[in-house]
Amino acid sequence: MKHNVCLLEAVNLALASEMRKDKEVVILGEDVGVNGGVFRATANLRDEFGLKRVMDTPLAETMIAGVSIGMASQGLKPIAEIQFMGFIFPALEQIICHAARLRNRTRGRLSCPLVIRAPFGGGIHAPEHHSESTEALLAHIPGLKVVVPSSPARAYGLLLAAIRDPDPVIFLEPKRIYRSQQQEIEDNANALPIGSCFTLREGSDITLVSWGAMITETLSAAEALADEGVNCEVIDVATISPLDVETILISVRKTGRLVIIHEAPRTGGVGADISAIVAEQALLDLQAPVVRVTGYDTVMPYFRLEKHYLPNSQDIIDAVKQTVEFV
Amino acid sequence: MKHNVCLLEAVNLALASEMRKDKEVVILGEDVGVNGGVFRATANLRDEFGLKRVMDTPLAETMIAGVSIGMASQGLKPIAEIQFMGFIFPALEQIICHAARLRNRTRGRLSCPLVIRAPFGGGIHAPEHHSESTEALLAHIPGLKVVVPSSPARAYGLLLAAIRDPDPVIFLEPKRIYRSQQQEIEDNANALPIGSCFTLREGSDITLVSWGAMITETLSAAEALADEGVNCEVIDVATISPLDVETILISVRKTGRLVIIHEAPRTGGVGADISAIVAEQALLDLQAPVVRVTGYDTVMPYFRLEKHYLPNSQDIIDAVKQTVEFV
Amino acid sequence: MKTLPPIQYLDQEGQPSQPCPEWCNKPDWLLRCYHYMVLARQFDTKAIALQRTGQLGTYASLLGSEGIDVPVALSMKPSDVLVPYYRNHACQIIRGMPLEEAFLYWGGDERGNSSDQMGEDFPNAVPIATQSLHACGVASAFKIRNQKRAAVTFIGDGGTSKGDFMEALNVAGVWQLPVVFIINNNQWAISIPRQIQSAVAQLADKAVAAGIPGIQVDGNDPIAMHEAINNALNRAHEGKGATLIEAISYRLGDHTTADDATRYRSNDELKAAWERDPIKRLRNFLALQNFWDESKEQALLQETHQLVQEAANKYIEISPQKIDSIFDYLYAEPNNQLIEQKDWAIVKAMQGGSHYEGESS
Amino acid sequence: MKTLPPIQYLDQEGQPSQPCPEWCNKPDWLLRCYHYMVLARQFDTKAIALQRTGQLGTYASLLGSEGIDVPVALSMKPSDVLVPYYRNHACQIIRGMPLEEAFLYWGGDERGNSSDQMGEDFPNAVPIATQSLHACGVASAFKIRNQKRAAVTFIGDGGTSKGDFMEALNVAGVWQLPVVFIINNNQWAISIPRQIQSAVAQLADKAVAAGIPGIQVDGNDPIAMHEAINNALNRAHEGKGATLIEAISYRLGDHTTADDATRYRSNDELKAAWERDPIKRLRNFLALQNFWDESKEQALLQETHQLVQEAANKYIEISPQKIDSIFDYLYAEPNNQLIEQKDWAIVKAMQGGSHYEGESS
Ligand SMILES: Cc1ncc(C[n+]2csc(CCOP(=O)(O)OP(=O)(O)O)c2C)c(N)n1
Ligand SMILES: Cc1ncc(C[n+]2csc(CCOP(=O)(O)OP(=O)(O)O)c2C)c(N)n1
Ligand SMILES: [Mg+2]
Ligand SMILES: [Mg+2]
Repeated sequence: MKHNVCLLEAVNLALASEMRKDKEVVILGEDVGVNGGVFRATANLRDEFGLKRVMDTPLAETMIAGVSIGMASQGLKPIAEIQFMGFIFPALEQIICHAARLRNRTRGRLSCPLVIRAPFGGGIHAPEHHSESTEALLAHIPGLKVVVPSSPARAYGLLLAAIRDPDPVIFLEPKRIYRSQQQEIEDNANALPIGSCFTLREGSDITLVSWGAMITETLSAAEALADEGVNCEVIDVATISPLDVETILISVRKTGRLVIIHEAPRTGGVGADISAIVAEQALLDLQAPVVRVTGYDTVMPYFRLEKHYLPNSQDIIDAVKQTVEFV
Repeated sequence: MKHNVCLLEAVNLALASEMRKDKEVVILGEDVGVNGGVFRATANLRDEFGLKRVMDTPLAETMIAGVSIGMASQGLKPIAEIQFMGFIFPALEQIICHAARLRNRTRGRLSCPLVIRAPFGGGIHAPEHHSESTEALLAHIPGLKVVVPSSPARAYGLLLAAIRDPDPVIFLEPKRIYRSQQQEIEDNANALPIGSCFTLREGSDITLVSWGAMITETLSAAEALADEGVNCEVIDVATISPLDVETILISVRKTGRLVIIHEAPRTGGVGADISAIVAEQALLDLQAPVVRVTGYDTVMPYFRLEKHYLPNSQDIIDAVKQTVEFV
Repeated sequence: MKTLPPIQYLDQEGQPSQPCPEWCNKPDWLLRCYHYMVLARQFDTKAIALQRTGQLGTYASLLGSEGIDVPVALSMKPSDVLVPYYRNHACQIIRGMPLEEAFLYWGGDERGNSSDQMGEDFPNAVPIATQSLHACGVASAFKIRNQKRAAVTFIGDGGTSKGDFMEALNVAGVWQLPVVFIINNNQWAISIPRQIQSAVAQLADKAVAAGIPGIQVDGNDPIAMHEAINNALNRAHEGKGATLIEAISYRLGDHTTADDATRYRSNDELKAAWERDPIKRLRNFLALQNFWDESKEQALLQETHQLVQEAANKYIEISPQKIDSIFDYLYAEPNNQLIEQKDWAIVKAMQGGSHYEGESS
Repeated sequence: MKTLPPIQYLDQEGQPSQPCPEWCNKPDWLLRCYHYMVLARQFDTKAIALQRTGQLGTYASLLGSEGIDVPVALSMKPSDVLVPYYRNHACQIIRGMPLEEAFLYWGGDERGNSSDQMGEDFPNAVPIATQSLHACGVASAFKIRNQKRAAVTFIGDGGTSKGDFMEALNVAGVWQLPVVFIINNNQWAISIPRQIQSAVAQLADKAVAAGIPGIQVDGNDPIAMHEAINNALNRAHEGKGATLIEAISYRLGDHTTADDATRYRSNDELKAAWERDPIKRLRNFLALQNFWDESKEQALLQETHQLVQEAANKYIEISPQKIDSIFDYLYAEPNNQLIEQKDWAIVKAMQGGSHYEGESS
């Protein structure tokens, strides 16, 4: 069956689809039940799957993570919602010390097939702590996978893959584009691969690498640049960890130029990793220094000034021009 | 007065010195009182400064961080000890959401002059969770400073600076070298600057950048390489955040080659940042790709195998040779 | 555990359900309290209107908390410190936060936390329960310095499930800290009703786990709240340690302007809650005591409406912060990277500006 | 809160302080219990000896917890799940963990968590209190699947101050989970005595905050522990929800082999605690019942000593894990970077090996 859906609805579709197929899948989190989630990502699931599979929890993120790990050790496949990524910090001890390690610690005797979903990123004029992009913290933790969809179809396919993954997956949903784009998708239970980039646009002059809501800005920059004769290859990283280094390297070897775009603060962002890997492994192919277009090394400002914090397509265009003009 | 002390004793000396000078300095943490800390970093302080200034806390890291923030908002200068860095995770919500933001959030009306000390790193055959190096998580957080001493003198001087700093400083102590080196230091209350690298050895062939316990391995590699005619410049980053980019760039512009050494997992480590910045800002000066010698993207193994995880001086020597031989 | 009913002096019609304290025979405090309760509600109405017309961000309504926040603010000494959650604008305003700065906060501008009039009070805490520990830290500073001051901190019913709240109670108990914890039990945490948060008989019983006194109070009864907070503050000021007050109220509005409570709760429940409205209750009592009449009511409504309107106008006219402000308050001294990034941001905001030409040095 | 003394059947001399349950007239359970308590203590002695001679890593002694762990393990069904902290080796061994694998864990080898005989039991949790939530998750799975099983989890007295422990009690209460929380209140958290952790009258009262029953038991009295754990497990199996048991014991050894308790506690206190030794107590009771004599004692000591010695020998002979093992269990499927890094590590461990030549591709 085809559905014309936005990213948020695609998430809902994937959840419902997998819950129908697999009785071990359960959902837990704050307001995920009757309310269907503050963004409505879990809308109607409680009605369809009942109280035992869609659980409203007390308000305690540490608990949500810890209980999910216990459930997962028993072979359930919990999907925990953290209401906003800015509230994931209390869950980090459980995620880092246990979810990421249970399989390794027990040499595979126990495992932790869970998904933690959280909306992330800025641009929706939200209150403080509702606009963070701290994916880099999670990407640094061995034992986790970190996935970020940037379109309805990828949200659907990657979420299915995350749920089926035998290991813990952090699934970060760019809330700024939750509703901005409709896409026709088939509710066919087909997963997309975790650990692979998606090349959204082919080009020969320069490689643009990004993820999440920044893909929208990146694509529109690429569009504008095409009019000026600059052909950008646009890569959606999609899986922040483990990185699909190969696809990026192949592209950069072809174009010789790279701009990386992310919302998170520059220092210690995932962009640093990509930039480092490319320079280390393709130094002689680089025809210009890699440029990172990122958030600043500041706290995300309250929303009146957030547009000054967030990279936009003009920033990307400027960075691309600087890079292609480098000789 | 001169003291011949190890790094651990230098920490103790700095704490005592500043507590004598500044009545607002207080210490809190698990076992910091009668016991003087599980490593003895706070030994004898409770006797000298009393119960009100050296506080044994209940066992709760979130609480330790949150209470410290409240104290700091009142102008006290709390020094909180997290017993091992592997137990800092429950404190992250407070550190990230509040310590790092209180000044910014209130436009300077309130501030947060606190220090969080934690022993970190592997190599002492400790149980699980007692050997982590997760400095990159903290370095990614705007509003924090992250400092790592690598000698008794730098421990003394940098800890004094950290306590006097008007903003929150995470002070990570490489426990593997807590007792390995004695140094004559003057207990003269002189601080060393936060935010500056220390060039420990001058050289012209290649730049080695490291911090913490890896400095020992790096220096001994440099020594061995000198015998073979390779002159290494060795830079102790010392302040992980904010990075002293200038000193590193100047050195790399001179040597044209760079090896970065850290214990933490490779992906998302602070080494990625340094590698990226150097390649971005000194691309044309680089005569070889930057090489990172790091921990693997795995959980730190239990101690029987930890030596296979930790970079050692031979690894550094190998990497340097590869780099200097690159043409 | 035997569970007593919440402490109450006025029933929902404003009739004394037990003899009121002496001071209730004089109008002073009661009228001040009523004044601020009405002011708070006017502020709330205006804030929602501003939000609906795109002039304010997501806003957390204070509707139904007036009977808690106003008595608390009136009982606190200026030297005490308020450590709020995000629904204590009434309390903040009485403690000196200018009305326009309250708007400013909800309008997405950090200057809403910056006013000198806020003294040493904490700004709003958005991450649930984190503030409870700050209050303990503030109270620790008071205790270490032998100051006769107290920290007062609020939390929602949902927030009591979060571990750090319990850590705060625990340290306050064992360190005998001068802190008052107030739970605004408005029965809902977004869509989660109180009974889904915890099987504890009453939230006040969470105090047992920390060895501190916990009491349940009718939070729609300002007289009961006054008594409770005063006793707790006295205990704190006298060095007797912490108190937990569970104030029973009802969230009369949506969780925030981003929420739609009709999705998860019944109109009947809401209607019944309006019967317990703290403002109506105090007004009835004032009338009963002959302290109040319709003309005073009209005058008060007009006065408070005007105050709020003027503040809203001021708010709307305040020019935005400069871009510099994103960078200038992060540290006491900015580092080089930050200075460079500030330059980029300023250039980027200029018509036609691009910071990339100068970057690779 | 009225505080009752801990539940006790045997006084410290092993004399009944109240009539013992019926089953104590038969030797079966009592002898099994005694056997394992002695075995556990032999294991402990050996582990400390191995540590002192550099053959084991930092080790957390179980000395003084035998009266808690052994009855718990004997009461649990195989289908129940144990979620230990780091001081429950006695419990783990009885549930099937081979002795040599217990050594292996403390010898710094992950295979100490891997044995099939551990079933679905969790491995040791080093980060304090985190395990309490895993137990709730396991119990949630049982409940969701309508299984008649329970999770049993331990924590120290110090651990009860950490917020996640309270979050666990809370969710166990509100979800009516089949879980038993056992506090091994051994009076010390490293150097921090019980009264510095919390002002709560007794740690069992923390259950009040979650609306679940909490009881205090003499943890040096295996009969009292047996009764308490059995009742709690029955409640759990019957779907009646969670129980908190505070078992009063004493940490007879240092915190771990890395600790020196003489720095912070008195010999007198320690001496008094040895008077309450659970092994001595049960032995006295067994003798009183004519179930035990000196020759049986000698035989048991010899038997357990030998078991432990054999296990230690096995442990010492086990060859280390291959370097591959650092990489092979992180994910079900390793990614490319990991495979590459594994290669580096293997090459690096070879005599003269360097992985750097091949790196920059
Ligand atoms: C740590 C954390 N988790 C989740 C949220 C999202 N959130 C904001 S308010 C709220 C409900 C709070 O309910 P309650 O504590 O009862 O306070 P009320 O809003 O009802 O006054 C939630 C879940 C948050 N702000 N912080
Ligand atoms: C989160 C965390 N913080 C600190 C530590 C360090 N630590 C290990 S054991 C311990 C004391 C625990 O005492 P208690 O809970 O009473 O258990 P006991 O060891 O006495 O059985 C501490 C502080 C830790 N393991 N985890
Ligand atoms: Mg509420
Ligand atoms: Mg203990």
